[in-house]
Amino acid sequence: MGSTAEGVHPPPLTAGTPENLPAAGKAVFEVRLTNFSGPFDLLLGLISKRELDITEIALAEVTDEFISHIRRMQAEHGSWALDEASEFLVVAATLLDLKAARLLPCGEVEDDEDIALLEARDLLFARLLQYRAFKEISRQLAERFEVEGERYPRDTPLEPAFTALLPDLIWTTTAEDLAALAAAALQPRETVPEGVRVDHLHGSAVSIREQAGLLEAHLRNAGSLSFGELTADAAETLVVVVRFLALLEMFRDGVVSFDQDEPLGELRIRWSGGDEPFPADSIGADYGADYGPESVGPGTVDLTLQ
Amino acid sequence: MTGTDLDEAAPTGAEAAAAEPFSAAEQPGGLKAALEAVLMVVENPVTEQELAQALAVGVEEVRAMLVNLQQEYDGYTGKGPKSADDPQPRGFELRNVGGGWRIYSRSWFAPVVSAFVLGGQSSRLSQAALETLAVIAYRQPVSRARVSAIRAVNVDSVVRTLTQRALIAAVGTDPETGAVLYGTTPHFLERLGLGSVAELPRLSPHLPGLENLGDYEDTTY
Amino acid sequence: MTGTDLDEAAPTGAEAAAAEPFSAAEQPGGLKAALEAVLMVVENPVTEQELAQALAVGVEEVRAMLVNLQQEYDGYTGKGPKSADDPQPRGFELRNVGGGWRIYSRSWFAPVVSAFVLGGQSSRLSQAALETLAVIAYRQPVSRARVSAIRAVNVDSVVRTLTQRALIAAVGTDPETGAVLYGTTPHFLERLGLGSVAELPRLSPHLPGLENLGDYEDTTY
Repeated sequence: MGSTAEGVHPPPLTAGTPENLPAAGKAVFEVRLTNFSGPFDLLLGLISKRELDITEIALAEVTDEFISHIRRMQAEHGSWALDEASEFLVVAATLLDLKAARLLPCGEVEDDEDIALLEARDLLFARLLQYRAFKEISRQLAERFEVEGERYPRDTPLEPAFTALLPDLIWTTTAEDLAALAAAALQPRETVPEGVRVDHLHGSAVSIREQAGLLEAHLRNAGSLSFGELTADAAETLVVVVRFLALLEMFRDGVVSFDQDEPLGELRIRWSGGDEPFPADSIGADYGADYGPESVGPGTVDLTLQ
Repeated sequence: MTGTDLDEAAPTGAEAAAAEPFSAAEQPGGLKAALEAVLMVVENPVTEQELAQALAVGVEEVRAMLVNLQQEYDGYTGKGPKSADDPQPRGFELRNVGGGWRIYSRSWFAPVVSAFVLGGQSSRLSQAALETLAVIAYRQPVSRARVSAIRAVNVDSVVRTLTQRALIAAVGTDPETGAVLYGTTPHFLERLGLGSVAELPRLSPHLPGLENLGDYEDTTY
Repeated sequence: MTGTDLDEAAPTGAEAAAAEPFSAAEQPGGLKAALEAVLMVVENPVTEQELAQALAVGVEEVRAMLVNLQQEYDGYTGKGPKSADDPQPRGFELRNVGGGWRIYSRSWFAPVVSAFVLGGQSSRLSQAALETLAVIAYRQPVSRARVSAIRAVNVDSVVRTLTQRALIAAVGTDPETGAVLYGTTPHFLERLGLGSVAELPRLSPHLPGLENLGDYEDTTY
């Protein structure tokens, strides 16, 4: 399992095909990773065409690059590129979801839970594709607006000869009526949002660090537990997934070891770290450091799995 | 001038007609010219039904005349090359868009015409507004919450902009949640040069292998 | 995000013209069609000087083409009876009114045109029109865009109705945006039985707890 995440990188892909290049004009966000370099849009394109495995993309690096990109834009233009930032946020969140789902076992499907997880993975994929589809369509709409904007409709005021024929207006409105109408119309309808809302992006947040701490305590007590036992008290699928991801992180750091007699058999987890407490803070490189109030909290994983 | 909010308006034209029957067909230029005369005063694309009513002829006949005029303006006389002169396109065209017919200046004269036409057409929509518009166009009738879910950002402000520009409008409310549902307007179609929503470019080429996307959405949000 | 929804786009036509000189004469239909394109869509009559400047030709040439077009629309081709078909007058005519040129519907079709125009007219103002009128009355002078923003719907068509009804009129232009500003007319005051706009009832009794209405507006638009 760990080898999937840490796998050997294939030769770097480069942005050879310009099919997804955004319109020229303003600086385009470029990603430079060990196995990919090119515009962010192209990265998405490759992932959605499954030419690049999402599990081989270090999202933390992409995020770091984006942060510096957007700071640069801010320095140049004196204002934050909110549109681009919110778009990045949604795509990155989806990629993170997708990556987490990809890391789950995908052997034979045994029970409903496995099916649910596989479906969730496809749904995330679909969400990404749908997002891209509307982006592409909006480009076409923009082109059409542009072309059609060169035709001007005949929209001339009616000739006086015809306006003179208008039927007399039946007027029953008083000045007070008008004042009431004006007051109602001038009433503020809704408050203007103060920032970019992200709550709809994320169902609920479960901290991977907290869960790691919990797992550590259980394992230190019992020495060895099955995955089923470790997740028996999880109230929702999300917690199960996060605990699994936490275990992967702990496995990487060598504080737990896995025993599994046969594929898809019972997974037993044993504490193999010393007496030193596991530094849960080390988790997070892949799950986003804290980038201010708009970002997801440090070390939290948000999976919208339904 | 939609004909929907007609109260007790007594059409004076009809009265005049009653006094002394007016036959457009007997005037120089005949019915086709009468049709042109009406097209001169329309403020929005006008339907074949409205035109047929104004001229007191059948819808089929009106449609045939409209197509005939359209070709004439485009420089096709339908009479073959019997004239020594090449038929020339006129500086304007008759188009069937947004559910009706209307006269427009030819796009290739935009550089000249734009100088005489005041504002309105010039400001472009932002990327965010365009994407929101795309989602609404393809998912209508749709609530703001659902558009937000697909776009994954708050769309309140862009929805307001699009409404002000008459590209979308509230078309109803969700029977379950009571949320306002939005759809595109005839003006949207007109601005895109489309006859109906069905003529929008297909979404499927951009969604490979996702035939049942509708199901996906319904279960997810 | 309100301010960012619209990019201040320069008209594409102008851009194209800047990139490479635009020659109307080289387009299909040539200069005469370019002239038609302008005449067909202008809101107000345009002078020969304005047309000559836009087309980059002399005033004399423009005048000759205008007369030529006028005759063509009237059914005279100026080529004698060489064609077997009688030249037919069109349903529109080119008129020189007060020094400016514009295309109008042909006068002898007035009965058809007025029947069509009046068919959609109401003798009562719609709720939408009344609300728009109220906003204009209390915020004048005000642009259409601002009224749209306050009412959160497009108001182009009701502003037109109100203008036709002489309840509002263009009273100036915004020095910054160049947008037309609207205000109410003496006829409006007459309808309400008021001597001046200052006699309009105060809004405050209708606005509970909205002391800083001005602030709201300034920050929102």
